[in-house]
Amino acid sequence: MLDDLYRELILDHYRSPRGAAPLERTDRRAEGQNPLCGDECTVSLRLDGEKVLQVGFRGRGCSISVASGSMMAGEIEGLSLAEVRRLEASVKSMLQGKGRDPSLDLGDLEALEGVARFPVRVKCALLPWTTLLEALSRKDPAGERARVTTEQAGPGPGGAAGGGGGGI
Amino acid sequence: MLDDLYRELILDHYRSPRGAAPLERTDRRAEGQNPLCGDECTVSLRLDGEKVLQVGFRGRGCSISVASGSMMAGEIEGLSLAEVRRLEASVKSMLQGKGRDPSLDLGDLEALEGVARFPVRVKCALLPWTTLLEALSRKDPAGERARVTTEQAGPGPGGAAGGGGGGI
Amino acid sequence: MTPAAGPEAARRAAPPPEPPPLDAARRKADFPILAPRPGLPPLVYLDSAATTQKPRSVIQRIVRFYEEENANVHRGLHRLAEAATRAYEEARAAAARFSGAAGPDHVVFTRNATEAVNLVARAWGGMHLGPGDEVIATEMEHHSNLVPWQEVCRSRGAILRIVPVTEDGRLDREAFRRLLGPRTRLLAVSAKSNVLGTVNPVAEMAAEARSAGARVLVDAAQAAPTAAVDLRAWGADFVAFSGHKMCGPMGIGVLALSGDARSDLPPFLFGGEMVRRVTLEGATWNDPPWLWEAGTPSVADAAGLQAAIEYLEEIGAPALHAHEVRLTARCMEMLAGLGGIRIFGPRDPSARPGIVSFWMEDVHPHDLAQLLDADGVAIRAGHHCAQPLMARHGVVATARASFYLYNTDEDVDAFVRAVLRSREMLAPGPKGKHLGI
Amino acid sequence: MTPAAGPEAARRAAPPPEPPPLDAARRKADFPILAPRPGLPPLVYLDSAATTQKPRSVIQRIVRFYEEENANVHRGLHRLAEAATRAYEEARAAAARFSGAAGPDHVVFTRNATEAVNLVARAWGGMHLGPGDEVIATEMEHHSNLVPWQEVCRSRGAILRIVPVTEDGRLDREAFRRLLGPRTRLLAVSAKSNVLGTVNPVAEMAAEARSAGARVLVDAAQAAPTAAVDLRAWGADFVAFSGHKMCGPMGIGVLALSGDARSDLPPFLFGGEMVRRVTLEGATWNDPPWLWEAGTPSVADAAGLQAAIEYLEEIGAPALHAHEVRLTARCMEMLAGLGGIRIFGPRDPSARPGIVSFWMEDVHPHDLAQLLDADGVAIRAGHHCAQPLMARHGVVATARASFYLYNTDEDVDAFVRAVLRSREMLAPGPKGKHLGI
Ligand SMILES: Cc1ncc(COP(=O)(O)O)c(C=O)c1O
Ligand SMILES: Cc1ncc(COP(=O)(O)O)c(C=O)c1O
Ligand code: FES
Ligand code: FES
Repeated sequence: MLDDLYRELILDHYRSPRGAAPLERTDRRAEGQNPLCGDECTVSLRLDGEKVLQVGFRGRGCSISVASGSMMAGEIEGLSLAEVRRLEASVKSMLQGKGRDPSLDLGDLEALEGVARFPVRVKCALLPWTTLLEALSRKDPAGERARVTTEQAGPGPGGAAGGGGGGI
Repeated sequence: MLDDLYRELILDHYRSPRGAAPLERTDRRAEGQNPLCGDECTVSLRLDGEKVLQVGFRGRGCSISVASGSMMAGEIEGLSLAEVRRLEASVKSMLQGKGRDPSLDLGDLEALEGVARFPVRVKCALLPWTTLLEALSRKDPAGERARVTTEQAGPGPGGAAGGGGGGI
Repeated sequence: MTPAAGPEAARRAAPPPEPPPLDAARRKADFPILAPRPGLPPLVYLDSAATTQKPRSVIQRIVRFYEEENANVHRGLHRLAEAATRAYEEARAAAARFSGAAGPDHVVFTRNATEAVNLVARAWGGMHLGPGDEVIATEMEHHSNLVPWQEVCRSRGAILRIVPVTEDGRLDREAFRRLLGPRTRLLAVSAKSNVLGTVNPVAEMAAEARSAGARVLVDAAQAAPTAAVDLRAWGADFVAFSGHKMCGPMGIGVLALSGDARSDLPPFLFGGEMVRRVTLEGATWNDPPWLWEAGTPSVADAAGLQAAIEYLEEIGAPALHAHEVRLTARCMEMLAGLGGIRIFGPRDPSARPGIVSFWMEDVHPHDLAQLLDADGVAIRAGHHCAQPLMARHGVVATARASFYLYNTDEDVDAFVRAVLRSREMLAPGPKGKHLGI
Repeated sequence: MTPAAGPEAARRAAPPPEPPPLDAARRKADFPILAPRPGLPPLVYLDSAATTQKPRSVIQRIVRFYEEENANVHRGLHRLAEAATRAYEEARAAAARFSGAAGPDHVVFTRNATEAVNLVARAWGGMHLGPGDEVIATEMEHHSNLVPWQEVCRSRGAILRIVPVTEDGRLDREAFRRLLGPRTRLLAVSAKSNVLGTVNPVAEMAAEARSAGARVLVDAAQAAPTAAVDLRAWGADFVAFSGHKMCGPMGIGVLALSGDARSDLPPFLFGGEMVRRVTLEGATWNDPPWLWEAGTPSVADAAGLQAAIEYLEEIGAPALHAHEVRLTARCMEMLAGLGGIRIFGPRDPSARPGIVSFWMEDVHPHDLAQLLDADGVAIRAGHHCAQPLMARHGVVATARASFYLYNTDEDVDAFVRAVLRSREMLAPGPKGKHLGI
């Protein structure tokens, strides 16, 4: 069971995250926070019109959130913004255990499939993606910062992970 | 066990209470209430200086309170006020399970001894006596009414009968 | 003859088919405390309106929680914390289903019905009641659905108006309509009286209150025991009840919320679990419904409540209702046969199932309860936390027998026999006729 | 050499004799949930600071209540009502003895410590705090002893002042003294931190606060588990704790009161049981302590709490303390040996018994908790409802192992082994030295 979560590929991304090098120039940028644990990440993008040229990801969080961001950085480089959005929707659906678009190749991201079985950790894996969406939605000039939380994106309350807190 | 409470003498006083006839003239009078059940009684006295000439008792309450009042009416007629006070102290002590003055003859009141084993009912038996004390403490002209409750006189909180309410 | 009045209409208007009768003797065996005890008379427990007994499945659910799942809930990353969280949130889902709420996130766990009402009075009332606003309650409310409104009205400068009770123990609907007005903010009404047994027309009253722009709180403490709670069907905003009156444990209650109520109810108590971010300067709140649950909840009791809900659902509301009506009819008839007894509330047993409050000449309710106890019959005597209703009927106390799913015809008979014996003891001689029981 | 410095003085200053050591392996057998389970690794439960496990005697006490004594309390005239009332009031007497209150009527039962603090903040604060008045809390408080004060200060126009925490996790006593002033109305301080384990000098602080004219509330949620609660010795006015953290059930907490506090604490929640006379216009209140307990209480849980108190009293505070210090010392030493680990709080184990919060390089606390769980080791990761304290130490979360009377040396060893394995998994390669365990 735990092996579903800590797959070798996830650990590998955690130990040596992609996208960690600072970008020379940033067209979009957002910071995100997982309100349940307080962990944070930053997503920066270099765009060429409608295409993602380069991705910067820095996470201060658990292995799942860092690996998810690292995989994201690896997979979305070179994609069009529309493709990025489709990928995001598919990853989110997979993480929430609702299945995913079979026509899309998720690459390394497939390794995150097992997270769905750990409701408490789903928001960890979503954090970079919510932050990415926020960065994209910004029409602001380069370098403008936005702050989001995974609040809007997590599984609804009432699941086994329901409730807030963060330890007693 | 229950026979300790409902002794034949108690039932007899309940069925035909003494002191029930209205007094021609009243020197002292008080109304009392048991706050736990809302029951009430009235004690009226005719005095001759320091001596109780005649007692009126009317109770709207349970058998124990009515019997206690009826016995009281029977026992205190003819006593001096000091004797009445000694009797009251002894009855109260007996009802609270603290023993009683062995030199005092309680007459019919002895039948109330078993009440001590029913903490919820102790205030019933005390009601007429608290009201009597209140009537005596009044220096007012004849017919003046005083209202008291058994509040000050009952067993302290924390016993098995603790708490208030009166049913749920 | 209108077209609708043919056999077709008759069929449509026919009452629903009788549910299979509840086998109370078999149910009794589910309740360890009701088992025969050597050396004592069998327990005839007729005080279920105060608190019900607990079936084995509820007791065992609590044990299983402490023996297999115990941990603190929320965010725990170990197996027990997950199990405890699951138990707690599954109980919430069961409570939502049971109460007709839109979903688990419309259910708040409280200690009891009293706390649920206080939550609304304090949190909702503190925000939505102002000087001159009006709250409507009724003369038959339990103190727990009256005093909180007195207090919040006093502190907010609002006005509490009271629907009177008729001679036969029903709410005066005409008077209620006259009380409704543009300043009415909330109607607080019980679904069923704990003294009279009267089942109130809460759906109709709620509709009238809502069209006057008011919110509606239903005290369902006495309706929950027969699984007769339905926030949606009632059109209520707040529904409060207690686990311990419906086969569940003490220490757990429910406040179910409508969607509207859920979105404008501020926090109640403050502390762990109900916050999101806390700094030394201030805090932000967690999502509903956790926002209204400060501190470690009573998870074992919530799990026990779920077991109780499942127990009641298995029997079903129609069977529970029919059983209570039957016992009530039997009891009322037999008491009437004794003579010298005044029974409070509606005369039709089906309008007041399960509860018989009465006053007997010559035998004070407290004496009656004590004498009955010696015969193994447990009833309640007192004001039943409804002093205004007592005053309305000119008494300070009544004796109350209440019947539940584990009570049998024999229990009713034993009760009436014991009542008769008590009267013979306290007021001997022929009074009314003896029943051949 | 002063006269007092002879051998005589040395003898007087000697520490009290060591209590007989606590036999944790034997105690473990009292806890059904800790029994070996076929097919699963033995449970190493190190999350007792969140909630403790329950000994058989506590679980059985709850069962016995529901199987033999269940009824609603107060004024019932039947046998079960008497038994339930007795159980409830005996539990109150046990809680009074355990907390050092003057008597049973100085003890209020609440749902948990959080509700107890809210009761004081709402009821006492609502009456005694005004604009410009000051409340002092500390940077290490649990949200439950911080947010209620933020809220009442906000609503009353009072000012909340905070005692800072030093680098080694203690309260800054000098800063506290500077905060005390003529407007100080209340000090709210925990007897022991749930994150650092730090035992605070509450008696000394209470004395200083009282001489400034302030009342003192002690959050004893983490002190109660080792029977280290003493309202009288502390000189406190209010002491709050939870049953579930001290071997007792969830759903029951205690607020112990000084005589002074008891006499000027207004009502909190309103409803049944807490009133004396109710009319449609208003109500009068019951005597303390019932006046603060509205609605049907959690009698079974109160009885369970009494069983927990008796269980802890049998072991005794000195043995509980010594055992926790020993396990804490062992754990701190072994973790230090691993390298790359930052332990928060005082360095002296006897100043912070039972709790070890830490941060390990390369392994996020949430990952650590999840990985440890796979080895059957239950710890907690998160902010522990103490976000200001996290911020003070520059982290958003820590991993926390907490030890209790059923934990053995082997549990500590299993924990450290699992920590090591987690690090090897997430950050392989030689890091610090391996322990030979
Ligand atoms: C120091 C401290 N205070 C207060 C609390 C709150 O306790 P409860 O959640 O039982 O109300 C806790 C437990 O989480 C605690 O550790
Ligand atoms: C109609 C009604 N409302 C409210 C209550 C209060 O319930 P609890 O004491 O469980 O809070 C009761 C029970 O006594 C009741 O019968
Ligand atoms: S625990 Fe914070 S993002 Fe995973
Ligand atoms: S019950 Fe009211 S005086 Fe006895």
